[in-house]
Amino acid sequence: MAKALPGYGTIVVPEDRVVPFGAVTPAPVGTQKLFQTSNWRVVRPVRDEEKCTKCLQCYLACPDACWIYKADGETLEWVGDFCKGCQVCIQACPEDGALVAVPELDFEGGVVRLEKPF
Amino acid sequence: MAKVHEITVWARGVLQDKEGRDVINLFAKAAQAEGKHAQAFDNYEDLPDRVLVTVRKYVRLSDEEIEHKYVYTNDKPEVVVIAEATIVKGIDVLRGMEPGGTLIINTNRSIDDMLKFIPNANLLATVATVDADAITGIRTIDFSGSEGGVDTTGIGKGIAAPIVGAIAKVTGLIKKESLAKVVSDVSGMERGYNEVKIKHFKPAVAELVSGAAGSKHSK
Amino acid sequence: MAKESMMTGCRAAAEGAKAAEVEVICSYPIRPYTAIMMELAKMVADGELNAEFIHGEGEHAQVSVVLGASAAGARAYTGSSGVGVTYAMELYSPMAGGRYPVQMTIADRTLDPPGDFGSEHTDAMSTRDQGWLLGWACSPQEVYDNTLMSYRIGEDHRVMLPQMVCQDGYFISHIPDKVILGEMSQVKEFLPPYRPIHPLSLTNPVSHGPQIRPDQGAPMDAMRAQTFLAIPKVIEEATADFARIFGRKYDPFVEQYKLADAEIAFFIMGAHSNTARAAVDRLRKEGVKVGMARLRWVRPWPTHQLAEALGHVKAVGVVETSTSYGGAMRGGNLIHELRASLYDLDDRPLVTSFMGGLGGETIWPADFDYMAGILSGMVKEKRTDRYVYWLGM
Amino acid sequence: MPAFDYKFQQLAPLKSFKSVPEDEQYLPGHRTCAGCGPALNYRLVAKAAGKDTIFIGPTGCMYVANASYLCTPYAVSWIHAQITNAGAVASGIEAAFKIAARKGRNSGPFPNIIVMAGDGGSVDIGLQAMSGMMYRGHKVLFICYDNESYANTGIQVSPMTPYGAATTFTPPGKEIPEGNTLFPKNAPQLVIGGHPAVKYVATTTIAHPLDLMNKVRKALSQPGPTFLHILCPCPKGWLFDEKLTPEMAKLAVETGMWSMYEWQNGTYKYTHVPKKYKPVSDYMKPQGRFAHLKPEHIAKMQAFVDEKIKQVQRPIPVAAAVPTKQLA
Repeated sequence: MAKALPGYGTIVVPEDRVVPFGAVTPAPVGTQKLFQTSNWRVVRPVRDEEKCTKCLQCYLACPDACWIYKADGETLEWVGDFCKGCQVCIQACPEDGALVAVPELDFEGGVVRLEKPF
Repeated sequence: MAKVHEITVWARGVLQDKEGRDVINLFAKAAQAEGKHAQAFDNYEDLPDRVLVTVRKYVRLSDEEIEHKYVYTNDKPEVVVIAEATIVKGIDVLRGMEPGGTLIINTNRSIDDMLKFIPNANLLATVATVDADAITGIRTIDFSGSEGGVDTTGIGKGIAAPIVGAIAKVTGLIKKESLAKVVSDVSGMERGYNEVKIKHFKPAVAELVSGAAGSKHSK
Repeated sequence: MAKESMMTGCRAAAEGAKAAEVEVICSYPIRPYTAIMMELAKMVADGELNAEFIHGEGEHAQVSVVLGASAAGARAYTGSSGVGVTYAMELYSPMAGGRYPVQMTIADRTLDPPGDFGSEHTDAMSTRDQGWLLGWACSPQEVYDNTLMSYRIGEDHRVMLPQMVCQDGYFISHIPDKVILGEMSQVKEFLPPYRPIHPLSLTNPVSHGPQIRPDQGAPMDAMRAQTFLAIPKVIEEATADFARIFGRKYDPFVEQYKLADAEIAFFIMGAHSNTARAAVDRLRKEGVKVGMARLRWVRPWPTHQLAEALGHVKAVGVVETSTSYGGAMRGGNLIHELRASLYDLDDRPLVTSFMGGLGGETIWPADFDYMAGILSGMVKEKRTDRYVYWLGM
Repeated sequence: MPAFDYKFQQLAPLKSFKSVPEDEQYLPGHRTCAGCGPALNYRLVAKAAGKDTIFIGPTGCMYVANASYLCTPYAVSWIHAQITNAGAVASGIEAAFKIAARKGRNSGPFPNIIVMAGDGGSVDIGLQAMSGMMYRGHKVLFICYDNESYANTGIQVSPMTPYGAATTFTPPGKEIPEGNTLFPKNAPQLVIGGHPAVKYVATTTIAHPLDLMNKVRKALSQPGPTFLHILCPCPKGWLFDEKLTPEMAKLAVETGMWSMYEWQNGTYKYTHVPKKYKPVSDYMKPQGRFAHLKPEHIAKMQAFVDEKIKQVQRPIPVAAAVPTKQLA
């Protein structure tokens, strides 16, 4: 054979651009931290501990699992990093004034600041 | 190459998708009427938009043919428009902006109040606020203009009108008269033009932002 | 010592699948591949093969069922023919992109319209850019052998890709020929059990196939392309191991028949290569310096191996058994890739093509005489007159 | 031949909100709309099913909005299916776990295998694969989360879109004032009427969380295929205020637009039947998708609902069930 034929070269995917093999990813634990949605929020739900009866209507109405209930100690906690401010929980709350919407801009922090939107 | 002005409009998905799109379309139509090269388009990655997610709408404006017209993001916006004020808290809306840019926010809060939420505000030479919701109170939700479709409900009936009026006043990139020919709510547009509050910063406003709103998780 | 018996390509495929101890099988009837599933159904019914035999509600379902089975860690098997192959088209890319090493046996059949049960390679050839391994056998024996070799190559962790093991409908699928089946000890030595990398599981939960952004698409594609650079070595190893364990030796990529001193050559794949081989022998007796190159793998395409095998020949006639309407040469597909493979040679052969065996027509011994005549004429004239000749037209 | 013990799970009913499993399997951190009905549904289903579960997610909002940019919210194993083939992919997964159990490779519980398909992925383009899966008797729970349109692509009509709804493929206009002129398919009846191997079918909504979770648990405790039809209001597609998502589902039940029932062994059991149905206009009014309708169109809808309500008193008789498929 005369001259060498061209080859295919090598394909080097930059390390920061490598995607998982077969697009299979490990399941997240606890929350999907790569996808924090607090910056969707215009208002946030604020709970009045006094008025709340822990009926758990809010807990089972939230599409984003932002109310965490623990039977041990009967605690109910709001997860601000993921709350999109849909107010479904406020609507579901049967107690007058136990859960109210407050503009997010009235708070200094509490929102995860991202470089790019989702 | 003539300068290309990039304007990025941030809005809330679904609830303001059309209003955000109206802003860019009004601007581009008015600019085209003035004989300029202008394009207006949605960020495709932001679609399908979800209720309250942030969505980006873009305008490009130039005296000549725009070389990068098939690039689908504005990477170096010189004007950033915020259709819903809370967006500034959760996103680096000035990303890619070179020093000396402009920020226009639809809010009834003061400029100084808003700047507290923008840690890199020292990039800005001009900040303006317009209370578009108070001026018209209308937010049209309609899917007819989405996906690049033809809008069948009329452009600029709602908050887009005062917002685009404010942009004209603040940037001077288009004339109010050109907007009046394309916007549905002419008086709303003119009120935005007249009522926008503007603050110029010379030099940069770095001292305003030190330590503000940088923390991620404080409640 | 393993015994020789007469069987069709369909039976040989079923025997190969049985030897591979496939675990989930999904069937749907379409001739001529149907016979494979008839054989496997009986094996399962008789308890000879411990597998889940699922009657899919169509080819689309067949490929979907084996995708799910492979994702959940089973060795999965299916097959089809003709329009059945194209009905499942949606799934070929997800299967390869998800790295599910299922196997699909294709007994080639003409695509409609109108219904024609004859053989033609266009069915499987239409899937060639979806990321599967794609190979053709030329005998029931090679069908059996390719079944085992393809599982071994596809399930190799350097590869992890689905395989299409093709045989010409009727010619191979339905004409019995001598086949030596392997002993289970040989099969076990050659083909290790399927080891999924990250199967769906309760103990180690995973997400298969989340969406990506446009900027994640390019690396995804590049990584799939990267795999194809690694496959040839795996094929060579598997083919050599197969020869060592089973005693049957194949050229890994291209069967080279009497090419060493050939002036003209047929480039062919599948069943009609058997007639070509006989024609080469006969023409050689008449003094024609002719040889044959038979392609065993269409994907990955053996570019350098073909340049090496055919570079010294003066004229090559590509025997096409698939169509590429409106394509560069207005004939089939193989000529495009062969010409591209030879392009960088200093002194490259003249290349034309012959459309033959379409719709299931036989390519007769005399057709090879005709082709050899045209190729010899090209050598004499030192030019290619036409890109394509249609045999019998 | 003795039947093989695949260790199918049995899930006891939940008695109160406080007895609901605390662990989330559908985690926070996804791109679904604020106030998304289908997302709430996903969360409740996953919670009820527990950790020994595998989801099959055909294309639709619950694929694109959940599994975005290589991250997903599933704490359990999940696989994408095409919008066309969820039933078939689920069949293959179930078969793989069966053969693995028979070969002694899997000693744990048999997974709850759940298909979470939209209305399009279940009773439109996904119908064939769903039907095949049910006919063959695979032990899979197939859920149709019904948001009454192809929402992910920007709200296009599906066979579950109600009469009179505006979608981007059924815009109201001069010639076609009502938008969608067609009435929807009856999804559970498609399943019940044609699939004797199916063990259990039920309808519910996201506004009835305990009912929903218990129907999921009951379905997962059956030895064969089961089907749930779950109403999941869509604030974007139906054009209502996103905080009203559960309200819309409640109104659907109160007006008779949606009926709540279970079907098992040929018998229907209706629940949540209002003493007096509210007029359907109560349901339609808050929804922008019906805003263009004229009184005659609403009357047509009321007539349709009136007919539907009659079914509550006399369910359609169906063929007897067949024995559970048991391949030893």
